[in-house]
Amino acid sequence: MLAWLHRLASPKRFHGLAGFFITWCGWGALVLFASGLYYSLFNSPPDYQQGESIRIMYIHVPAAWNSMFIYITMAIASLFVLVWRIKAAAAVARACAPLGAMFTFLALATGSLWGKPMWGAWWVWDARLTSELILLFLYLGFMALQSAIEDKDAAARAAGVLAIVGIINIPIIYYSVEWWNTLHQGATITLSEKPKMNTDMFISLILMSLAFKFYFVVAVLRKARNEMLEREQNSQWVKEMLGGSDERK
Amino acid sequence: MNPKQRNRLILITVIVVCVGIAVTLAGIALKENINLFYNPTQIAAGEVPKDASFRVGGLVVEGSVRRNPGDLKVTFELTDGAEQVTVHYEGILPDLFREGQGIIAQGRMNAEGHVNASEVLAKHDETYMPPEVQDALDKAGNIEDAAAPGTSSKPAKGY
Amino acid sequence: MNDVTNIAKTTAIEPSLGRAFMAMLGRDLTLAYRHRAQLANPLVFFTIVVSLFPLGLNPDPDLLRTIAPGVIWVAALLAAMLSLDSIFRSDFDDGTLEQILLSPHPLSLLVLAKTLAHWLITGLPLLLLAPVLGGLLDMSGEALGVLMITGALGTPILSLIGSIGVALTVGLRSGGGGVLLSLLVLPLYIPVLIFAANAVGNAAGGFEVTGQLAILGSLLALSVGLAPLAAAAALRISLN
Amino acid sequence: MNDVTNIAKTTAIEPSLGRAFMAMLGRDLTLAYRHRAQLANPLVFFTIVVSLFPLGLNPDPDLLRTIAPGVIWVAALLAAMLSLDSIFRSDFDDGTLEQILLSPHPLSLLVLAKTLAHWLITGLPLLLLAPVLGGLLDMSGEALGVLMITGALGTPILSLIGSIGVALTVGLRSGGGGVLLSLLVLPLYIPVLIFAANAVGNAAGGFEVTGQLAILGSLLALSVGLAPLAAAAALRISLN
Amino acid sequence: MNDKTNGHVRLEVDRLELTRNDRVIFTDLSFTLEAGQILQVEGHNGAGKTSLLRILCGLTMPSEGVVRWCGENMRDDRDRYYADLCYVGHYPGVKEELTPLENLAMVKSLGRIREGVDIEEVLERIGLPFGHEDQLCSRLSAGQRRRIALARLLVTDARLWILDEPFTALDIAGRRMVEEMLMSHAKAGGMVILTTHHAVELGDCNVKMLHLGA
Amino acid sequence: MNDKTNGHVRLEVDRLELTRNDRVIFTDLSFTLEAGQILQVEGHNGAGKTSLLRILCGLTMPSEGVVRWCGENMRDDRDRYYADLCYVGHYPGVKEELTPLENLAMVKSLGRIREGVDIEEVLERIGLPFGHEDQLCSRLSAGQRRRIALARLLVTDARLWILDEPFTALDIAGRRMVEEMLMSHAKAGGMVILTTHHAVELGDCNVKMLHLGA
Ligand code: HEM
Ligand SMILES: Nc1ncnc2c1ncn2[C@@H]1O[C@H](COP(=O)(O)OP(=O)(O)OP(=O)(O)O)[C@@H](O)[C@H]1O
Ligand SMILES: Nc1ncnc2c1ncn2[C@@H]1O[C@H](COP(=O)(O)OP(=O)(O)OP(=O)(O)O)[C@@H](O)[C@H]1O
Ligand SMILES: [Mg+2]
Ligand SMILES: [Mg+2]
Repeated sequence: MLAWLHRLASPKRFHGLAGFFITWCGWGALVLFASGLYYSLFNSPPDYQQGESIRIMYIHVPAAWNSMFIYITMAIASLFVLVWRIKAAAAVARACAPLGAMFTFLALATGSLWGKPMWGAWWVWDARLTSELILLFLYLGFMALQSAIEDKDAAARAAGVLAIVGIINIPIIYYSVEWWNTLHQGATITLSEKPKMNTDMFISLILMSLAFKFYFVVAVLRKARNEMLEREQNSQWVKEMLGGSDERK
Repeated sequence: MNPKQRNRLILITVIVVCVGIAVTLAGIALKENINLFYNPTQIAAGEVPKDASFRVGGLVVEGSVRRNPGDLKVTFELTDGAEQVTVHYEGILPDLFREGQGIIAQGRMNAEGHVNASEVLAKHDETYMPPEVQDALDKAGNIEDAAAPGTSSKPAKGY
Repeated sequence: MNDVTNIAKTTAIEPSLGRAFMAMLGRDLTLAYRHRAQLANPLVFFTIVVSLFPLGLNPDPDLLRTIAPGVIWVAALLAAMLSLDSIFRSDFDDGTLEQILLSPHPLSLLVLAKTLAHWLITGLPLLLLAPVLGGLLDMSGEALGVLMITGALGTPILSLIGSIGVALTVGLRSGGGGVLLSLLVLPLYIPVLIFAANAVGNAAGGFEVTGQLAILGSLLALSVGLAPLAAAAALRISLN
Repeated sequence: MNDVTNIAKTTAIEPSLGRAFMAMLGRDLTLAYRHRAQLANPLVFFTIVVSLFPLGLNPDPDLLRTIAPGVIWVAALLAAMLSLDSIFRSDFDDGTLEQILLSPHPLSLLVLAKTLAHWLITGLPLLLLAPVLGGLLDMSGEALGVLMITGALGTPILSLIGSIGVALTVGLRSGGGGVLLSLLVLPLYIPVLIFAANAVGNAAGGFEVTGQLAILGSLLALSVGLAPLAAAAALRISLN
Repeated sequence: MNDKTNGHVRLEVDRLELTRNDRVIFTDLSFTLEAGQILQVEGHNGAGKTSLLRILCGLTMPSEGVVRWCGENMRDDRDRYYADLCYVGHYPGVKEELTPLENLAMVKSLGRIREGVDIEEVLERIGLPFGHEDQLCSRLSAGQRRRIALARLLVTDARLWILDEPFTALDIAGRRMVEEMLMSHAKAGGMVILTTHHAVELGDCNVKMLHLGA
Repeated sequence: MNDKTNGHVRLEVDRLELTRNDRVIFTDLSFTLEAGQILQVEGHNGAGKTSLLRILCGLTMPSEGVVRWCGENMRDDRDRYYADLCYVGHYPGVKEELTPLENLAMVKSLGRIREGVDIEEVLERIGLPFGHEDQLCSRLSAGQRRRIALARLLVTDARLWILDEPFTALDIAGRRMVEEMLMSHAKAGGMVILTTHHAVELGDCNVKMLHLGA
C-alpha cells in the first residue's frame, strides 16, 4: 500500500498526471466560466427581495466554498506530507495556501459588498464572518511559517502541523450559522434537502462553483508542478525530459 | 502488557476522555443561548440589561413603520408572535428592511421601555426566487413560509 | 581510573513515566525560580497594556466598565503570547531539548509537563492579577468572579495552544521571531477571547454564562488532549 | 599575488556623510526587500490585534466607534514595538554593527538612517493600513483624516524612541528579550498614545485638534533631534 | 548492563541518504554495528558527520533509508531504542542555571539508569573538582561542562553511545579518561559511535572506521 | 595611501587595564606602534587578546588607560581615527542577505576609500571564484566569507589594520595571500595589529610581539 502510494505520487508520475489534469480542467474551467457568467449575468432572474444584488451571490458563494475546500485540501495534503512524506503533497499544500487566501479574501470582500445593501452594514462581528476572517489569518500564518523556514522539507512539515491544527476552524465556519444565531443566513444548498431556490439561480450558482473549483485545480497543479520541477531539476527524470524537449528543437 | 503498551493505552484513554469531555461540554453549550438576541417576550419580561447595549430580533409588524418626514428618524414595532416592542432608529435602513421581514436591532432601553437602536440589520433567509414567483405565492396566500423563515426554521433561539 | 568501569556491573532501573513527568515539571519551576526577577515581566506587561486604555480613551468609568472584559482578556492574550518563547527557547539553545527528545517516554507528556510549568509561572499569576486590574476598571463583583472562572479555564488553553506555536518556531534563528509566533498563535486564541470576554460581559449585565463557560471547558479539554501531541510533532520537526 | 599590492598606489577619497546616509538607508531597504514575505507580518499583527477588540467586546457600532482611536493606536504601538528588534538584531549578530560603529561618521546619523528605514518598512505601512481598520471599526471620515495625520506624526516617534530601547537591549542574549524591551519602550510611548488617540477622539466628536497635533509635532521634532543621539550612545554601551 | 545484552543486539543502517536544500550530503550509506564494536566516523568539515549521528539518533529525518535497532525500524519503537541510547552532541545539553547534581538528577529521572548509581560518585570519577557539584554550571569552565555532559554516559544504562566530538575542550587527562570509558564500555558488550578530529587510542578494541565525504 | 602617511603617525597605548566582572584580565599594558610596524598579540584562550583589540578599536571601554592616535586621545576624535582604521574581527561583518558586491559597495560608501578602486577587481584578487560575486553571501562557504571580510582591507584606505584571527577558515593559499597583504601594507608605511593561533611568516618586516596572560 505504502509503496504503491509512493509510486503513484512520485515526482515523475505526478508531473504527468498534473499535466493531464491541467489541460482538461483548464478547458473545463473556460467552458464553465463562459456559461456560468452568461447564466448568472443574463439568464438568472433578480430576486424577489434583493433585486439585482443577488448576482453577487454567484461570486461570493463559490469563493466561500472554495476557501473552505482549499483549506481541507491543504490539510489533507499536509497529512500525507507528515505521515507518508510525499513530496508531491508538499508541493500541493504549499501551492494551496495563496490560492486559499485569495478566495477567502474574495469571499470576505464580496460578502461585505453585499452586506452593506442587504444587512445595512459592511461588517458585523458574527460567528460566520469572524470564523472566515480567522481562516484568512490561518492561511497567512501557514504562508509566513513556510517562508520563514529555510529547509523546504522541514518547512512543509512544520506548516503541515499548523494546517492540521487549524482544521478545527472549518466545521466552525460551516456550522456557525446553525450553532449561533448569526446575521449571516443558513445554508440553502444542502445534500439532504431540495434547495429553496429558483432553478435558474441554482444552475448559475452551480456552474460558477464548478468553474471556481476547476480553476483552483488548474492553478494549484500548475504551481505545484513548477515547484516540483524546480526542486527536482538535478534529478534524472527532469534532465531526461528537458533533454527530450531539446532534441525536439 | 509491557510498559510501552501500557503507556500507549494510557495515552489513548486520556485523549479519548478529553475529546469526550470536550464534546459533552460543547453539547451543553449549544443548548444554551449564547449569541443573545433577545426577543420581545424577554423584553416584556424585563430580562434585558438596564444600562448596557443589547440586540433584539424579531419581525417588523405589518403597518407599524412610521417615518419622520424631513429626517431619517423611524419608529416601528417588532414582534415574535407573542409580545411586541417599539424600536426607534435614526439612519439609513438596509434594502431588505420591510414590513414582515426579520431584523436585528442593536440598542439600549430608554425610560419608556422602548429600544433606542444604534444599528438595524436585516436578516436574510434561505429562500431565493424571482419576483413573479413571489407574486404567485402571494396570490396563493402561501406567504408565511416564504417571508418569515427566520421564525419558521429556527423558532427556538433568536426571535 | 579503573573505578570508572566498575559502575557497569550493576543492573538497570527501567524508566518511569510518572517520575519523568514530575522531574520535568520540577526542573522548569526551579529554573523559573532561579530567574525570579523575570517572573514579574509578563505581569508588568499585562498591567501596562491594560492601563494604556484608560490613557488612550477618555477615562469615563461607564465606558471603562463596558470595555473592561475585552481589554483585560486582550492584554492577557498578548502577555501570555509574549512569554511563550520561554517554554522551549533556552532548552533549545543549550541542547537540553535534544536530550528530552531522546528520552524513552512519550514526548507529548513531557511537553505537557513543560506547558503546565509555563502555566504555573505565567498563566496563574495573570489569573490572580486580573481581578485587581478589573477592580481598577470598575468591574462589578459578579463580573470579577466570572473573570476568575474564565481565567482559570482560559489561561491554560493559552499555554497549551501557545506550546504548538513555539514548538513550530523554536528552530528559527532569524524568522522575525515574535511577530511570526503571534501570527500563528493569535488566530487560534481568538475563540478563547470571544467566549471568555463574552462571559464576563454577560456576567456584568447579570445574565446566564453557563454556555460560554461550557465552551471554554470544552476547548480546554480538547487542547489538553490534543495540543501536546501537536507540539511534540512540531518539536521533532523543528529540531530536524 | 603581486597584483594585490598594486592597489596601494592610488590616492584616497575622503568619506562623505551624505553618501554614507543614503547607503545605509538603501542597504536596510534592500535587506527588507530580500525578506519581503516578512514585511507583511507587522501589518497582519496589527490587523489581528485590532480585530481582537470587536471580538472581545460587545460589537455595538457606537461602542466600537468610541474606542476605535484608542484601539488602533494601542495596536499600532504594539505592532511597532514587536518589529523593533529588526532594527539592530541581525546587524549585531553578524558583526556588521561593529563595522558601523567603526565608520568615520557621527554614529547618530547612521542610526537615524536605520531608524528611517525601519519607519519606511513598518511605520508607513501601518499608517496606510490604519484608515482601513478604522473603517471596519466604523470611524467617521473626519476622524479617519485626523487618524492619518496623527499617524504621520506619531509612527516616526515610535520608531525613534524604539531605536533607543533596542539599542539598549540588543546585546542581551537571554534577557527575556521581548518583554524587557516592552517594559523599556511602552512607558515612553504613552505620551504619543494619549495625544494621538485624544486627537482622533476629538475629531470624531467634531472638536478642535490643533493642540494635540502641535504637541505631537513637538514630540516628533524632539525625538528626531535627540533619539538618534541617545540610541547611538546606547549602542556603544551595548557593544562594550 | 542488563541481561538482554547478550542477545542479538545490533544496529543496522540501511542505504541512508541525506539531502539538504536539494544538495546531497551522503547517499547509499549502509553498515552494521554489533555488540562490542566501536565505529569511528571521519570526514572533513561539512562532510556530514554530525548529520549522520543525528539521523542515527532519530533527531534528523533521512531522505531515504532506515535505521534498525535489534531488527526493528527505530522509528516504530522509539521508546525502546531511546532507553538503549545515550547521545552527547555538539551542544553539551547541560543547563547552566542548574548545578551539576541537579543536571544529573534530571538525567536520572528521564531515562533507564544503572541501579545503585550514586551521582556524587560519578561526578568525582569524571573529574569534577570537589565542591563544584553544588555550583551553578554557568560558573564552570567549558571543559568542566563537557565532563558533566559525559557523566550522562555513566549514569544511564545505555547500550549504544553516540558521541559527537567528545574530546572537545578536554585536556589530556580528560581525553585519556574518556578513552578508558569507551574501551570498558565496548568490552562490556556496549557499542559506540563517535566522531572526532583528534587521534584516538583505543587499545585492542574492535574499531571500525567510516569515511564520509568524497 | 595618502600623503599624511609620512608624518608622525603612531599609535600609543598607555597603561591599559581591563577588568571583567571584578576579574582583572590585564593591567598596566603600554606600547607604541610606529608606521611600518606589525604587532602580533599572543596568549592562551581567554587571555584577553580579543578584548585588547576591541579596546584599541574603541568598541570596549578599558577600566583604565588611554589609546592615542597621532598623539591625541582616540575618544576625542573618533571620526579621524576611524577614517584611518580597518578592523576585521571574530565575526566577519558580512551580511548574508547581500551579495559580495553589495557588501563591499557598503564598505565603500561608509569609509575613506582608495581612489579608483574597483570592487570586482578586488574580489578577483582576494580569490573569490568567478560568478560568486552576484550570489547571496549565505550561499558561500565559511572560507569564502572570510575572504570577503578581508577584502575590506583592500577597499578602504586605512593606515591601521586590526585583525583578530584573520587566518581562521582559510586554506594555505589564502593564508599566504593574507601574509603578502600584511607585508606590502607594512612596507607602504601602514601598521598592523593581529592575533592568531597560526604560525605567521612575515619575511623581513618589523614585527613586534606582545604576550598576554601570565
Ligand atoms: C463579509 C461577510 C461575509 C462572509 C465572511 C461570508 C462568508 C460565507 C461563507 C464562509 C459561506 C460558505 C458557508 C457554507 O457553505 O455554508 C457563505 C455562504 C453564503 N453567503 Fe456569505 N458571507 C458574508 C456575507 C454575506 C452576505 C452579506 C450575504 C447575503 C445577504 C451572504 C450570502 C451567502 C449565501 C447565500 C451563502 C450560501 C449559503 C448556502 O447556500 O450554503 N453572505 N458566506
Ligand atoms: N540545517 C541545515 N540546513 C541546511 N544545510 C545544513 C544544515 N545542517 C547542516 N547542513 C549542511 O550539511 C553539511 C554537513 O554538515 P555537518 O554538520 O553534518 O558536518 P560535519 O561533518 O559535522 O562537520 P564538522 O566537522 O564541522 O562538525 C554541511 O555542508 C552543512 O552546510
Ligand atoms: N562580555 C564579557 N563579559 C564578561 N567576561 C568576558 C566578556 N567577554 C570576555 N570575557 C572574559 O574575558 C576573558 C578574555 O576574553 P577574550 O575573548 O579577550 O580572550 P581571547 O584571548 O580572545 O581568547 P581566544 O583565544 O579564545 O579568542 C575571558 O576569560 C572571557 O571569559
Ligand atoms: Mg559536526
Ligand atoms: Mg579571541
